[in-house]
Amino acid sequence: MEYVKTEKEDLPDLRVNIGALELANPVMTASGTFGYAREFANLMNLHRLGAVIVKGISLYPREGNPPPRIVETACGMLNAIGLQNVGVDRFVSEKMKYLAGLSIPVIVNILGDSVEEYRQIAEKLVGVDGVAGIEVNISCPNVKKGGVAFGTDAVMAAAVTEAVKGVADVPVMVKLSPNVSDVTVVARAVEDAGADCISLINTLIGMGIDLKTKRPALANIIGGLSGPAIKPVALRMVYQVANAVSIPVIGIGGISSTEDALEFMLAGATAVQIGTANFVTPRISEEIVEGIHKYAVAEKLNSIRSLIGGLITD
Amino acid sequence: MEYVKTEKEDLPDLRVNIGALELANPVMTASGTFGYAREFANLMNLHRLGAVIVKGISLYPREGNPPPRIVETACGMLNAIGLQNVGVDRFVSEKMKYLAGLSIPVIVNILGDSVEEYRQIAEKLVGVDGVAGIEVNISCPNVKKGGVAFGTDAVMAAAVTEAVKGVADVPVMVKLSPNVSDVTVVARAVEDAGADCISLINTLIGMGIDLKTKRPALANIIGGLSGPAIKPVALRMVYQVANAVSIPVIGIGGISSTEDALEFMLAGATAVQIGTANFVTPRISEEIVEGIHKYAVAEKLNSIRSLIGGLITD
Amino acid sequence: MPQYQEKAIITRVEQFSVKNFRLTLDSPEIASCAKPGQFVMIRTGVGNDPLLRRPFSIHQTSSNGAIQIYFKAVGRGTDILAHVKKGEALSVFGPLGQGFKVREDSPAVLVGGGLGIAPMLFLAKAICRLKNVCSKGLVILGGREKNELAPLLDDFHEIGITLYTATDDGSLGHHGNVVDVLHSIDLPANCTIYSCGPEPMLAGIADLARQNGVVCQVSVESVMACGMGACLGCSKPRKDGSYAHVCLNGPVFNAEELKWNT
Amino acid sequence: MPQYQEKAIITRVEQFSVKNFRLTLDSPEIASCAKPGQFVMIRTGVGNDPLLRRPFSIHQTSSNGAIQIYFKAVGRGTDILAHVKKGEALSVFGPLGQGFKVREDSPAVLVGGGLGIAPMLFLAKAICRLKNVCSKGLVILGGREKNELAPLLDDFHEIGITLYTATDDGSLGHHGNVVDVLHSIDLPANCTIYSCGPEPMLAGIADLARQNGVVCQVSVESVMACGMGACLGCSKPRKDGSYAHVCLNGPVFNAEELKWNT
Ligand SMILES: Cc1cc2nc3c(=O)[nH]c(=O)nc-3n(C[C@H](O)[C@H](O)[C@H](O)COP(=O)(O)OP(=O)(O)OC[C@H]3O[C@@H](n4cnc5c(N)ncnc54)[C@H](O)[C@@H]3O)c2cc1C
Ligand SMILES: Cc1cc2nc3c(=O)[nH]c(=O)nc-3n(C[C@H](O)[C@H](O)[C@H](O)COP(=O)(O)OP(=O)(O)OC[C@H]3O[C@@H](n4cnc5c(N)ncnc54)[C@H](O)[C@@H]3O)c2cc1C
Ligand SMILES: Cc1cc2nc3c(=O)[nH]c(=O)nc-3n(C[C@H](O)[C@H](O)[C@H](O)COP(=O)(O)O)c2cc1C
Ligand SMILES: Cc1cc2nc3c(=O)[nH]c(=O)nc-3n(C[C@H](O)[C@H](O)[C@H](O)COP(=O)(O)O)c2cc1C
Ligand code: FES
Ligand code: FES
Repeated sequence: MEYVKTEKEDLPDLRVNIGALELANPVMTASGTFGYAREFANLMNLHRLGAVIVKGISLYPREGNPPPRIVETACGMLNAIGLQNVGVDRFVSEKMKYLAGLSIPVIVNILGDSVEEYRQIAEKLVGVDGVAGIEVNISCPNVKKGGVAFGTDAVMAAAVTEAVKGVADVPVMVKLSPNVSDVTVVARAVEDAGADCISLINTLIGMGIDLKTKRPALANIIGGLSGPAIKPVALRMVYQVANAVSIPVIGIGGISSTEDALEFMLAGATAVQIGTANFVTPRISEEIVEGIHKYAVAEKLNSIRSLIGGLITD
Repeated sequence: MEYVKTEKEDLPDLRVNIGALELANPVMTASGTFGYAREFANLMNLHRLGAVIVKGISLYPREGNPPPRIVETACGMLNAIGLQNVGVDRFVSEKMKYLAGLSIPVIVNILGDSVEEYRQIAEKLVGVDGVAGIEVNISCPNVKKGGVAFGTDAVMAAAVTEAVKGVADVPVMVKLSPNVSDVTVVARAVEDAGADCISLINTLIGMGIDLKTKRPALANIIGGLSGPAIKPVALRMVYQVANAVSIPVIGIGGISSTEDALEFMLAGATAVQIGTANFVTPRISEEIVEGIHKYAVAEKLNSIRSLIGGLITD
Repeated sequence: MPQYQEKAIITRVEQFSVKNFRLTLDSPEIASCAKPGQFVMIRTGVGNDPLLRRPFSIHQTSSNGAIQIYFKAVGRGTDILAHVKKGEALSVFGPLGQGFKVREDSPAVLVGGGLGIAPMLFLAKAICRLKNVCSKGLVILGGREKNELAPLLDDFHEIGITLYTATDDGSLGHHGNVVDVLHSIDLPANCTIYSCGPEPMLAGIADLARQNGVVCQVSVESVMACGMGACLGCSKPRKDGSYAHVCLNGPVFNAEELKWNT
Repeated sequence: MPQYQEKAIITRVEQFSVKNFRLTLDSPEIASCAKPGQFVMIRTGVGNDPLLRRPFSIHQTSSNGAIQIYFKAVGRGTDILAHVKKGEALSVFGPLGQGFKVREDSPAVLVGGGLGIAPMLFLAKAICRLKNVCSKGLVILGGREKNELAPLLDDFHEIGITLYTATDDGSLGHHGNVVDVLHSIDLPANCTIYSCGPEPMLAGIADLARQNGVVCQVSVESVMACGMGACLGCSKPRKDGSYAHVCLNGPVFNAEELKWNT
């Protein structure tokens, strides 16, 4: 598969590399917040994105949680979608055709209930046209079995990484949970287990209550907190992990503007993912690509890569 | 020392008990956000508060961190005050006189660099007129030595609790860090070590970056995130801990309104602490006392205690 | 299905009661392709709080590029909208969702309760371009009290469709709710009911439709984050146990498809 | 020291340039006890974002219970303030901090640069109630260009104190900054300099004062969360290595007390 790439001669050069994968620019869309990309096709030029990461896929189809699944919070939202998805087989047969037609890398976010399930899903993605990478979600807080345990346990996280790496024919990105005492421990464990890059953060575990009904605001009681509210936590963790590992780090968490994206790059992120902001401003991901381009021009950067980890801390 | 208490006959009864300490109502002010109370004396009637918790006190005076110490974030703020305080000796000689004159319980928040330091501070508070309780801060993220390690390590947390309990002549509240994989593990450890009650959450560790200068927004690089942004995380942890221990739990985190306070009580909190909201609306703590009173009247509650843990989750 | 993210200038603000408002927005792209029953997502604030857009039915469109929403201030977002002024701009995203499927040759019975009136004007206008559907058709509007309905009646009268009203306090039309009115009248033969309003009302209408063997389309609500199928947050249980998504498969559904809590 | 949390109605909005505004607020309690150099903390938004109040010097008070602030739109909070309208209410908290300590029998030299002009009007008025201090005194105001100063000059002229102006672009008064002006004039004997403005300017003035052996009071800025000594966030290094708190020990300090980065 060939992507439309920025030529070396095009300045500023916005290309970044995550493992063996080269992106035309550092802006991706976060899993679960961009559907299967097609939903956004008549709102923006999808081809301008660095990459698209699709909604989490499991081995078997899942109906997801009963409503209410989302609730707004101060500068953020809680979700407990419960990984509603069509399962890997139907994903490959129904959704990949359109995605493969896009001239940008498509990364498939996967989630299993066991190490073996992760391996099986990854296996089913081998050789599938259009799959440019796999993002291993070991951090989804909404699924009772599995999800959390893998993300908060360095040994399990490493085991999942190894299993997926063992079969995958594309770069493997492992997505970390922020609900841990020391995120660098898990980061180092997945790096040692062979991850090509690390993305973080997934949502913080939170809860909402409806005072009027005296009931939880989400049917699932707890859910994942995302949006601008969590940006400071995400920025801190990206900074810590970028200083702890030598594989590329992808920053996620509350990014809603070009400035936010650039801050994550200064903290050490090679690229970023836009999540909740896609709901607020459907065109935001493309706008951030444009914004980064403008910034690079204004700052006379030859390559946006010169920003990565450029935070001055003396 | 005698406090002005609500009489049993006064309905609705807003009294709550945290350990041996009875509060006239469930509203306290959080450490570090209410100075030494005197700062608020000409803004509100301090005597209407359930209790006052003063700024963290260490064994020796601390100058705190260089500026900038605070930065605003989406619906929240980061602080890295660095525990600036006069030290326990001067606290007792200079600040306690005024505080002892208040007709409400004064709880002293303490922080040490070692188990032994915590013990020494607690010892210096023994018999001091006006000290109604001690809150052990094992969770301050802004002090390089100590702080974090105690709060994220159940064994150390228990050791600190035991040391303080060993000398204190007043109820001991242990304040937990949210920056852990499983807050119930630490909660159970401090309960087993003899804590009279548990308060949570302290701030989430976060970071801000100034894109213009390419420098961290805080001189200390990382700081503590507080305010409405963190409320969903706080509510979840209070719910988890209240279901894991049998000592009273005090809810803290982003509480800015009567509704917020009541939600924490439904989640299982016996009382609450108001933090960052004191900066935004200096009179807020008294307003929340009034709001809870009104709610109890409107809902015809005989006692506000009937709300504690009343969340319906069937 | 085109969708637009427009900065729409507010050209008119009408306040009908303490809490009920109608806004006219200059939104030519959305106006040009919107269909009755579709909705828009509107940003209510400037900062990040409230964060999410709020969904509103398209109340009516005009050929000069305007759209209207008719709303009630019930919380933080709508309170902010209740304070906007003529000349200010709002970020509007739409048109979204599946609107009503107008069945030709079937007399239309439109039932709007409370804010469920909002999409009915747009629908009534579209329907009355089809003679059969309109001449035997009728509209029933219900509200708590007179003020909620009265300011809208002229717009419906203009269309020339038979109009019934009902208010909870009896201050206008039938003293009671729209379901009572539906029960009290003879439904046109082979009619189709198009309805929007609170869930208990829709459940009642769905029930009545089933008993009368007529088709019933309902426009339902749900909390929404994206309004366009990206978040999967707006799930609604179907009769068959699976979940529909209100923003994508709805907001208008065949009443038979959904599970009703009755 | 009384402090009040008031809902203040905006009675006048003046726009002096694209970014510079002056608001008049009906705030009788604060007006009744404010002193020159003190400040207020104002909530700029309705939701939780922006969360914190913003500090503004009291520009002047009036006997009918009004206070004024003079500000520049530089970010999120001040941008919102730049859009408020007459008749709306703002939550104002103050008066806060230690103001200028007017030294009787010492001619006053007031120096305001940029938004540092804001507190100088209030101070000039207070000072000119003392004959000696005023008659030999003078005011120097500096800005980027004419529009930043011109609209304020009448207010200063009224007071009857000698006035110098300087602009970076030379469009009004001296072509250069206020420190140049200070250097170019003969300071009145035994005078006291009262100044407010950007740090480099204050550092320059502090330096000049030291060289001339005159007392210099400076009003400095800092990020603030509470404005009243509760958060300890507004620390400023003192010469002796300890930290002062701008909201409590300042914003006005004796220049000698602070550490200057020069
Ligand atoms: C497809 C669709 C079309 C709609 N059309 C209209 C319309 O034309 N006119 C109109 O006035 N309203 C309409 N609504 C409802 C409207 O979106 C909500 O009233 C609004 O989102 C409330 O926002 P808020 O910030 O004021 O309330 P919040 O502060 O968010 O909540 C206040 C109260 O309103 C309830 N609420 C919040 N969101 C919704 C929702 N989506 N549906 C129902 N209740 C909710 C909450 O449970 C809470 O009790 C529609 C909703 C949907 C899903
Ligand atoms: C005691 C005191 C008195 C003041 N008096 C006035 C006055 O009379 N008129 C006036 O226009 N301004 C005054 N200021 C500055 C004013 O408070 C800031 O301009 C305002 O807080 C910026 O808010 P914002 O939300 O618009 O900017 P933000 O979006 O918060 O920040 C935008 C930019 O402004 C800078 N900034 C933010 N806060 C401050 C601050 N407190 N001081 C300096 N720079 C800041 C930021 O670093 C950033 O570069 C005063 C500040 C203090 C501490
Ligand atoms: C509605 C919703 C659904 C999500 N689904 C997934 C998912 O399927 N897999 C995954 O790894 N992360 C999922 N996430 C997490 C996001 O990809 C992202 O990590 C998180 O929201 C933080 O980024 P943000 O603050 O920019 O939204 C989801 C987030 C939201 C809000
Ligand atoms: C400026 C500031 C200083 C604080 N200092 C302390 C402290 O000294 N000791 C402590 O235990 N917690 C301290 N905290 C944490 C608060 O007590 C509280 O746990 C936290 O802010 C969350 O509550 P909130 O969101 O209501 O502010 C401080 C918080 C802030 C914002
Ligand atoms: S609201 Fe997001 S999928 Fe329907
Ligand atoms: S701003 Fe809080 S102490 Fe000064």
